[in-house]
Amino acid sequence: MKTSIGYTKEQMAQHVADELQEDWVVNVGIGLPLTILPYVPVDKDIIFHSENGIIGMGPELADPAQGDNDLLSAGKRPVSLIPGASFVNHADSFVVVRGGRLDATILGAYQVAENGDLANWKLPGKRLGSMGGAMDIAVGAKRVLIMMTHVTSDGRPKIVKTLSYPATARNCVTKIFTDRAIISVTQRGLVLERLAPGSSVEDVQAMTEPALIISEKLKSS
Amino acid sequence: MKTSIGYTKEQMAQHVADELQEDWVVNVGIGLPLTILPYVPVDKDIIFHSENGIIGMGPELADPAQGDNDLLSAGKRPVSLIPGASFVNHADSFVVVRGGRLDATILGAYQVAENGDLANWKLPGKRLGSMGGAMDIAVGAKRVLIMMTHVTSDGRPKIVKTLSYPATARNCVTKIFTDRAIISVTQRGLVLERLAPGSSVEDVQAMTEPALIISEKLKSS
Amino acid sequence: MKNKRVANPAEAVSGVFDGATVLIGGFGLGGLPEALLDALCDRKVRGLTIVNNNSGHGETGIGRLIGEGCVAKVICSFPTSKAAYVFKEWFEAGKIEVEVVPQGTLAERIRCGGAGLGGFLTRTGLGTEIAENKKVVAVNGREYLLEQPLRGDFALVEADLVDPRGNLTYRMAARNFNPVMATAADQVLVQANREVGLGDIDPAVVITPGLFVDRYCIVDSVAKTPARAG
Amino acid sequence: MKNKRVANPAEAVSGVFDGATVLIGGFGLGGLPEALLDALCDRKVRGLTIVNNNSGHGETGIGRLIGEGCVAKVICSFPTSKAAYVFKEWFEAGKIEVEVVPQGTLAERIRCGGAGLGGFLTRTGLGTEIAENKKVVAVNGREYLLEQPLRGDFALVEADLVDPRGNLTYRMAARNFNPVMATAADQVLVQANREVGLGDIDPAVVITPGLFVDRYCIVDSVAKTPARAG
Repeated sequence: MKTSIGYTKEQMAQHVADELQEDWVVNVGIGLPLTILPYVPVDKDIIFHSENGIIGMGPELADPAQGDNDLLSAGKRPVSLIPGASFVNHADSFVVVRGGRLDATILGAYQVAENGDLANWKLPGKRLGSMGGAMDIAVGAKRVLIMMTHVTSDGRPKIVKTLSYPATARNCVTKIFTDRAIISVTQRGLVLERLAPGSSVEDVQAMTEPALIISEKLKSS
Repeated sequence: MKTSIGYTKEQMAQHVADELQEDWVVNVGIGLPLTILPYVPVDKDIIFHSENGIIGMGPELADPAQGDNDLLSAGKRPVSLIPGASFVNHADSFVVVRGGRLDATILGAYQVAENGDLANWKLPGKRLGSMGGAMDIAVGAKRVLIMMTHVTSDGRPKIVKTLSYPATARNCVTKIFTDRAIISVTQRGLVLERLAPGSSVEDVQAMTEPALIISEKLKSS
Repeated sequence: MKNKRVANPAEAVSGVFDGATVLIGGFGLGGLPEALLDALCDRKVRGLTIVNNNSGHGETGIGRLIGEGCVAKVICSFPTSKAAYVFKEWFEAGKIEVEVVPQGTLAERIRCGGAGLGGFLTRTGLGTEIAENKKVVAVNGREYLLEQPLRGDFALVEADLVDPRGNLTYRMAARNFNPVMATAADQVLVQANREVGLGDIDPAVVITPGLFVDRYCIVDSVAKTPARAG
Repeated sequence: MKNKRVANPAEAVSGVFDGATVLIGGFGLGGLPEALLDALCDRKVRGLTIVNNNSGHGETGIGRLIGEGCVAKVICSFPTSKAAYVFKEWFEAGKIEVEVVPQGTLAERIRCGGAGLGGFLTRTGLGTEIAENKKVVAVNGREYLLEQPLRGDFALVEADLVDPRGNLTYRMAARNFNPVMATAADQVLVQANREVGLGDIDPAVVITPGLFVDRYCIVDSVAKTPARAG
């Protein structure tokens, strides 16, 4: 397996950012998902939701020292507001989440199963894990977009037939963005939509446990 | 039964008003209960709660024509606000109610049973009744004070062994204020606390279905 | 940014279809979106299930909606007020159904619908006819009624201020059911007293975030007729 | 009018007893009532169950409370942040318990406790280890987890403005869990940035009505240290 080929982090971020549509309400998970923010054009009006009750969260501050503890993202970093932002309490923030008002969320993952099951909060065998808002968000968002490396650091598939990691939520994932491919989760199964440069269908299938359906519109780029 | 003896409406209102303590949060039902308001001294700071989300409701306007539809009591009459009032939405208004934040409510009644069951929303055999907020308030308030005539217009007891009218809530009534007596609902049974002028224990017992326990501190006045 | 502003109440309610469930804000006349209700009457929709605390006041608003034959069912907590004589007439003629729900349970069922929850447990209504045909669940030795969420295809809301994102504030006790209903419908249609610019509402003062709002029109209702008893 | 103002954080928390359940507002450092937490540490209470989204940040606030041995159990959604190293040490030493709750369920359980409800049904956590030992209830053919209310003996709240009735506003996202927790405890103890006169807060702008508040002290936290990562 060649690790030098595939999408760069920047390309992955760009793909996810391109997926987001004008006027969507979007929750972005901490970690890798946060890297998409610079790739969302400023004139594309997207309402970012933060679990702690910010609706219309703007970019992180360039200088965190100028930050204010009363205006932090879910990742506890100082952020700004867009014009027309608002604050709600934590219970109401999850009214937005579970009530179906999130058009999309972007989350990281340890594993995604063929049926859309997601594992992203706890390592197997560990006594402790932190789901934060991920379980609610995975259940509530209209589209759950996953951003992760295609395989683990020791080369094992993260897209699996059945989760071996503790589940975050069942049947929730819409689309998976990795460094090697973009894959949709459908009723028919996993559909390979796009291949990273230098990847073949065979390469990607080899690093993916379930059988992939090849999209008729498969892009390689 | 002599109907000329007993408490006047004004005296009943005064008794109930005297029951309310400084700093209590109180919900006053529509109808007879509303008559107590003029008997609450203006310097006794009581927070009146209205189901439609007013906390700190002030007196009704003397001239309803000066009223504003956006500031109505639960009885749909124009009211004022006390300094330091606030508005909440309807769901949050009932967080106050069911959450145990009402120190007292004053409600009218068709019947009260020996065990504190209350009937005040629907006549027997009728297809329709309106409970409004009464079921929630009867369940949620710390003290449910009932204000009613002691007997029906045709002379039958309204304080009964078992409700024959549709129930509003079970085991909820704290104290009953009638034109003939003041009666507490206790674990031991109904305790006669006070007799109206011209009433004897025997008179009141005769117009009350369950056996009354006579308070050691029984007042006659 | 999506343009949520429409020209008038007629355009705001133009998508309401026959048989829809419509949540209607307001408590009596306070916060009642009367202009939207009038526009709905004008559309001559049929078979609506409407949700409001009351069942109409005189021949305006919900009274008019019922009187013109638009409503199949009313879900409310107080159907029997004197002012609801239009409802009463239709009910007694067997031409309209009613579901009577305790007021706190009504508000909470709507919140529950908006919050994407499957139900809640309450002691309100236990041991009364409200409990008929409902599941009783015991938790830690105490019994509760299981109440189910209530959502609308549409919510009609009266707000005070609105900005271009649809952020809303409410005027005094006109708030009541409005913000709760605004979370619990597929399409949230607003009549607001006044429009302000983007950023003109302090983010801490917004009651309904714009993401809940689909369409709004401006109808200044502040200069209302004085309250009538009822 | 009851005087709810006390001289300082020490007096505000003077009633907190060993073994109490304490709801603590805040999300990370935003809206965290640090002065009240410090006063609690100074009282050397023991055996607390604390409820907060996180399990502490460094050796201040909740980290200090844990480090000084005041806490028997933490209920939170995010115990494993890097900054929660004090908790981690105590947990690994077997000296503290933890209950991990999904964040939305945590907020809703507290609201449910405040609202006097017996529980609610949610799909969050279905099919995960969070569902272990919980009742699954089917409504209209869909399954939900039954989650139970969560209340505190005390709630520690950080507010922005307070008036003599205890009416509260919150500063930006410092709101978070604070107003929800303020509904769900037997005693609600507040540190506010600033006190204003009776009537100085517009009734439409109050977030927590004063009837929920038992004691408040003034601690200006606006000039906070800048946010730290973690």
